[in-house]
Amino acid sequence: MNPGVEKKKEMFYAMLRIRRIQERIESCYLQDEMKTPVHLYIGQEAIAVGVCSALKKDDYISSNHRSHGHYLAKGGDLRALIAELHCKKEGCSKGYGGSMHLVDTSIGHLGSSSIVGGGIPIGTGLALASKMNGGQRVSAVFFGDGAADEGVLYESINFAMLKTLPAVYILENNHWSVCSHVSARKAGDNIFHQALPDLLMSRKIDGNNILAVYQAALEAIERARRGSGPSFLECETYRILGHAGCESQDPEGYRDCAEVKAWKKKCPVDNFREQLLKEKTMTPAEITAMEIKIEIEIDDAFAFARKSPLPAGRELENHLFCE
Amino acid sequence: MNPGVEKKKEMFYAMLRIRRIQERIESCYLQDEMKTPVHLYIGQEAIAVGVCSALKKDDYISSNHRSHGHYLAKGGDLRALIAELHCKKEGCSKGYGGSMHLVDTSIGHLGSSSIVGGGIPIGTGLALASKMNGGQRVSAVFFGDGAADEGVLYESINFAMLKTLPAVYILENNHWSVCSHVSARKAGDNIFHQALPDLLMSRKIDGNNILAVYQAALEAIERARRGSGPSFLECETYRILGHAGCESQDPEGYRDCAEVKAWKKKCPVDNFREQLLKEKTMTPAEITAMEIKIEIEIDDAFAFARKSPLPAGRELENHLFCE
Amino acid sequence: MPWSRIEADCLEPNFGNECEDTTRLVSYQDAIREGLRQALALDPNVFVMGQGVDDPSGMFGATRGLQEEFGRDRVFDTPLAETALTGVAVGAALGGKRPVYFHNRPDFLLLAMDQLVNHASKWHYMFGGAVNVPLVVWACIGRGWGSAAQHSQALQGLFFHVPGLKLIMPSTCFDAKGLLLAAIKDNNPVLIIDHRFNFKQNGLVPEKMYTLPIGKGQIRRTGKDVTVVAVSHLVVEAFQAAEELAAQGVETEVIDPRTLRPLDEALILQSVCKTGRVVIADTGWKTGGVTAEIAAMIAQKAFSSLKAPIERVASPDVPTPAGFTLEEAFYFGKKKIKQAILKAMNYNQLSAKSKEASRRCRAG
Amino acid sequence: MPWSRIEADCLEPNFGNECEDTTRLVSYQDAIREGLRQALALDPNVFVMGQGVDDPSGMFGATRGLQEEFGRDRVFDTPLAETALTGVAVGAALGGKRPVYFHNRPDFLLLAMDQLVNHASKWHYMFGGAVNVPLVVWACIGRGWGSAAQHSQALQGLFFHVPGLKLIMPSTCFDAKGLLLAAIKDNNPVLIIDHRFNFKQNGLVPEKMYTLPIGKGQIRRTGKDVTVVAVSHLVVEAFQAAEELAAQGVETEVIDPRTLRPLDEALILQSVCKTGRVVIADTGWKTGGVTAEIAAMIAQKAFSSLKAPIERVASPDVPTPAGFTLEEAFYFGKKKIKQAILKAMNYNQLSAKSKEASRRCRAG
Ligand SMILES: Cc1ncc(C[n+]2csc(CCOP(=O)(O)OP(=O)(O)O)c2C)c(N)n1
Ligand SMILES: Cc1ncc(C[n+]2csc(CCOP(=O)(O)OP(=O)(O)O)c2C)c(N)n1
Ligand SMILES: [Mg+2]
Ligand SMILES: [Mg+2]
Repeated sequence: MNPGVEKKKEMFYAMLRIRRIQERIESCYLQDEMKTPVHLYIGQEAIAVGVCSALKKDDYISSNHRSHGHYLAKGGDLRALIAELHCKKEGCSKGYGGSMHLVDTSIGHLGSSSIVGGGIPIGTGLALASKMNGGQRVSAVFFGDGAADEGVLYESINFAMLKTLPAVYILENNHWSVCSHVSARKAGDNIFHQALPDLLMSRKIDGNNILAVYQAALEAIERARRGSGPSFLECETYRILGHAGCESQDPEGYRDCAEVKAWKKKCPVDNFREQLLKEKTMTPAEITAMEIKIEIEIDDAFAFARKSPLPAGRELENHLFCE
Repeated sequence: MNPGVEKKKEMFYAMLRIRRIQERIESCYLQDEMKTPVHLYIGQEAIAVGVCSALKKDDYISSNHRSHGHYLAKGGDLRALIAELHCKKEGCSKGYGGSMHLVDTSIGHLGSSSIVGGGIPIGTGLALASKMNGGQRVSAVFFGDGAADEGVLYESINFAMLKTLPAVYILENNHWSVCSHVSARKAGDNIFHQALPDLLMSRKIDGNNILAVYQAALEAIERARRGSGPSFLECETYRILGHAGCESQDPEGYRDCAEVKAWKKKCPVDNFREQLLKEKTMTPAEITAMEIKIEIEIDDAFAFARKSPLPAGRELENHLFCE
Repeated sequence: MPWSRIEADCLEPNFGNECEDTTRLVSYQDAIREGLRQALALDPNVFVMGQGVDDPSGMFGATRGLQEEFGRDRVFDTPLAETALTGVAVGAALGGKRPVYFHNRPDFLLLAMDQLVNHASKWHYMFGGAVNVPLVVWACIGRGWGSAAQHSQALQGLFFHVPGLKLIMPSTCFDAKGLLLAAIKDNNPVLIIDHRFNFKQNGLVPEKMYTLPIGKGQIRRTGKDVTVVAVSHLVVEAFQAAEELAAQGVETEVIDPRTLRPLDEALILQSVCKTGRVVIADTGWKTGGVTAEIAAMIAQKAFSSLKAPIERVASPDVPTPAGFTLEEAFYFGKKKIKQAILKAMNYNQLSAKSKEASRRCRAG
Repeated sequence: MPWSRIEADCLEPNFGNECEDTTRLVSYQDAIREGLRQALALDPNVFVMGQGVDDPSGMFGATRGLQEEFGRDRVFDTPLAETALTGVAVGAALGGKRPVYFHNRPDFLLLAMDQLVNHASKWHYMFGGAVNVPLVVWACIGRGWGSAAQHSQALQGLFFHVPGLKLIMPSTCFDAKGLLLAAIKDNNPVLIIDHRFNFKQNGLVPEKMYTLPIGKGQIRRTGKDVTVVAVSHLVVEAFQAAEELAAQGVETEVIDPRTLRPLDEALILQSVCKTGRVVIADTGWKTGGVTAEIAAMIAQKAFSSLKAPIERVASPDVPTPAGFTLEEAFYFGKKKIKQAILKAMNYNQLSAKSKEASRRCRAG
């Protein structure tokens, strides 16, 4: 199914926007105004955008330390994100969370965990809550290949299959967990691909191909809403930058430069741009307009963040409990 | 491969012996001299005996709360077991462990855990130690269908495959975890059967058929010793008695009497006896002789246990640390 | 085999301080079950999950019959996957539900620590208050019949240390129901650690739905000579010790904190100010446990009121042994509490001061 | 981004009490690495495992180069499966090996609690001494740069409560090496909780292999007026506070317990007997944490020596916030320790006693 011109443009715009935001964060990061460990999403944009473009606003997402892409793709507020990176009061988590702990309840994002795998059962629980309420809200659970090492994934998927929950598990296999290659951690293919298809729909997708991700996500989401249970989408991709911080902060020597180079060529944003231009879905002028619009929005968000007040030390004990 | 007459007799003897020991424990249990929660192995004897008959003395086993069968099949000292059930000083764990915590280092049994799934990674670690020492000792890891719910199984098997460890995972699927049927906990078939065969040899076996278990175990153990990595043996069986204690203590109403009845007919000891008689591997007189020998041994063990002194209260703080 | 079944065969002591408006005697298990039933009936978002909540034995009877009444969607068994299922409960709570997760024994909570400590108890704070986790986790301490090291741990000392987690340890049928309902009503994660010995009791429990404040203790017996702060089923032991010592002319005040976090410090301090002598009794290990915090708190905030060192009665710092002779040495109750009370009573500040000072400073 | 890298750019204070036989200045990371190298070289059963032990960053540098030297079988990366891998380490230890498992942050140990608390620390006891688990687990507390609630917990208060587990928290380069080697040599499970701030230091470390006794503290500074017991990197803060206060005529004794379990009670009590005033400083949460136990222990065993309430300086009872302004309010060091010392010094027992007694008993 072809998503149609408008949807394609939207998706391209969303990817481009996430990319530019990540780049801006990266370019400012060494100024030390964002005093929080950032895990940039550059190179993986097609996954968050592909999946979230197939979700509705009140569907749930669960996210991890590499959190910006999911938050933005789902529609999270940009100003609140940038303010959070500056640990400001108007940040989405009021400065208590930082880059790894984003939240935006208005779009079904109930908070990201920086414990690898920690969000997986929580996303499963959101699917359970949804099912108890009729099952119309889908829970999309994003996690990395590192998280797939954790037994909680197995436990969660078993539970989702057992209760036929409306959950979509999205493994972003970017091949690395910090400086550990997936082959140092995982034996063979992901075993969930071998589950019975009626219990778990499973797909292995080119995670740098937005249309492939979107297509698979549509299928999985439709299945979930129909009440047929969970899906598992493994999206092959690559972490172009280092684990945390900006490119220059990546330690040397743990991976092959050629590998990085090769993957840079598979850039999901560039490739989709080329495709859209080639098939004449968009003109270069349209893209330029997008770039300008995005830049203005980013400038605004950074300005907003810089102006936003800092939380005061005496607020330290706020928010421990909810009344 | 036919195991040969002597081996068959040995295996029958081992099963019969475990059965008679379990029965004796059951018959005495309400006298309240064994003040420890016993989880009887009745109906599952073919698994422990089938596997342990294929192991060498210095191979490792890991066990769980349903521990008597593994301990005895591997060659654990009977007197020390019965004394432990009486919480006596000459018990295998000196009365500190009770029924769920058996140990006999002379036969590669380094202690059983009563945390469901707790022994699985420990058995994996024993396989790692073995591999580091040349890989000639195999680690056989026994656990139930309840333990297969735990993510630690997934993590452990992944690690064993990754490091091609000499481990054999033996899932004793007796269909129940306390009063929960496996279908209330598990969606579909055990996913490890779908692993790549060169990473994980996987078999589903009739766990009440001693020869089938023995055969599969031989294969798995041979594979482990050859350095080809782990195996996963799912043995279908049934917990004839209640979860803990004796038959009369099983709560009513959680399972179908007909189910229990049908499985009682598949008794691994009875069926093997019949087979051996039919194929004339053994005579009824030989079996009678076995029964007598076993009874004498059991009497002796109970007498030993009753005579054994109790640990004194002032020894409470012993054994916290090893010098 | 007394291991898995308990009979509610004794009456709670008459503490004389609660539940004046009823004469209805209810067993501990029924008090909890009634609370659950009322919560399930009142709020469609409440649900009950856990290994064996639909068993015939029904979690010491506390969940018996609930599945039949409320259906399999609202009362359900779970896989043995404590890590994930705790996270599932957290997620369901975030999704607007009010899960009550029966975990059976605290020992198994060690598998759920990441979700309880890293997630549930931090979620509200970590997002600046944007979200909250109305979750109740329940576990019941095992004891006796060789339950041994992995099936009888009183782990409140661990959870007590965790900010963002409320911790309740009831001791009466009345409290068991009222605090359970308060926990379900609370918008934060609440851990209830119960004790199987509590399930022996019958007590007065009103039929109506009621909640008790989380963070308020209760004086179980008034006395002017010495204060005993006792936790969970030790309240009864302390009460009996106090009654027996009254014959010897020692008037013991028995305080039941009921909730450990938040702790009713004011109630404890007020009593200590009056008595100047303190015994703290908890079922957990001594070192780094609940008695340590309460003792340290009193020693700081009521420093000048103290007439004797604070006595801590707690489990020895070893795993629980299986053997009954060893168990006997491990567990304690009335007798040891009495000894501690007498020790506190017999301490003579001035004479001890000079003696100790001379001894220590010679050594030093 | 100061988050993931630390420079060893300052010298330890001259405590004047260790390592007289060398002038070799070594960074904290190199002290640990040297210990590991020597252990790996000495005993073929020792091996090192953990997420990223073969990274270029090599666990703050502590494991850098070890894989190259000792091979992939003895120094290896692991999957992110903390539960299983801790059990694997336990099993390997039972199989005769001496694993050193680098866990990175204590936060992730919450996933390993079942294996650490239910298994490793009980195994020797539970089998009446038949088996033992010579395991070292290492984790390093994160701090600063918005590490936030799930990446900076000082969780020693949890592990401190567990019988059967030894707990070490070093503060100097000399101790880091000597205690690591002692832990590897020990036949029991030992947890080393380090702190990233320690990695800023350079200190005197002999090249030879040596072990330090587990259970022996160290006086870092002698003084007669007040005792400060400080844990891990707070030893340096306490020392500096003491030096500054010396100018004001307050002579502070600084005690570094070095190992929390077993705790060198004698050393602490001896000091308290001399000074009568105490401050305890720990990086963990206050309630139910390490300061509680040490305070309760002192309040009981040195009751008659105490001239003032024990001051506890610890982290506020909230999760760590991300924002730096909030972090500033959360974390503490020299300044707060100084304040606590002065508070303890300025307490006047007699006047306080009458004042408080009258106030309290009016309220009571
Ligand atoms: C349970 C746990 N273990 C270890 C870490 C440290 N850690 C933080 S991010 C990360 C990498 C995770 O890799 P992956 O899941 O593939 O995500 P990616 O960074 O590649 O997006 C690690 C190991 C953690 N946060 N939580
Ligand atoms: C982690 C954990 N969860 C729950 C329990 C309680 N429990 C003890 S034995 C048991 C049944 C386990 O079933 P299974 O693994 O199939 O073994 P079986 O009893 O059938 O032999 C349960 C749930 C436990 N001991 N540990
Ligand atoms: Mg990755
Ligand atoms: Mg079973």
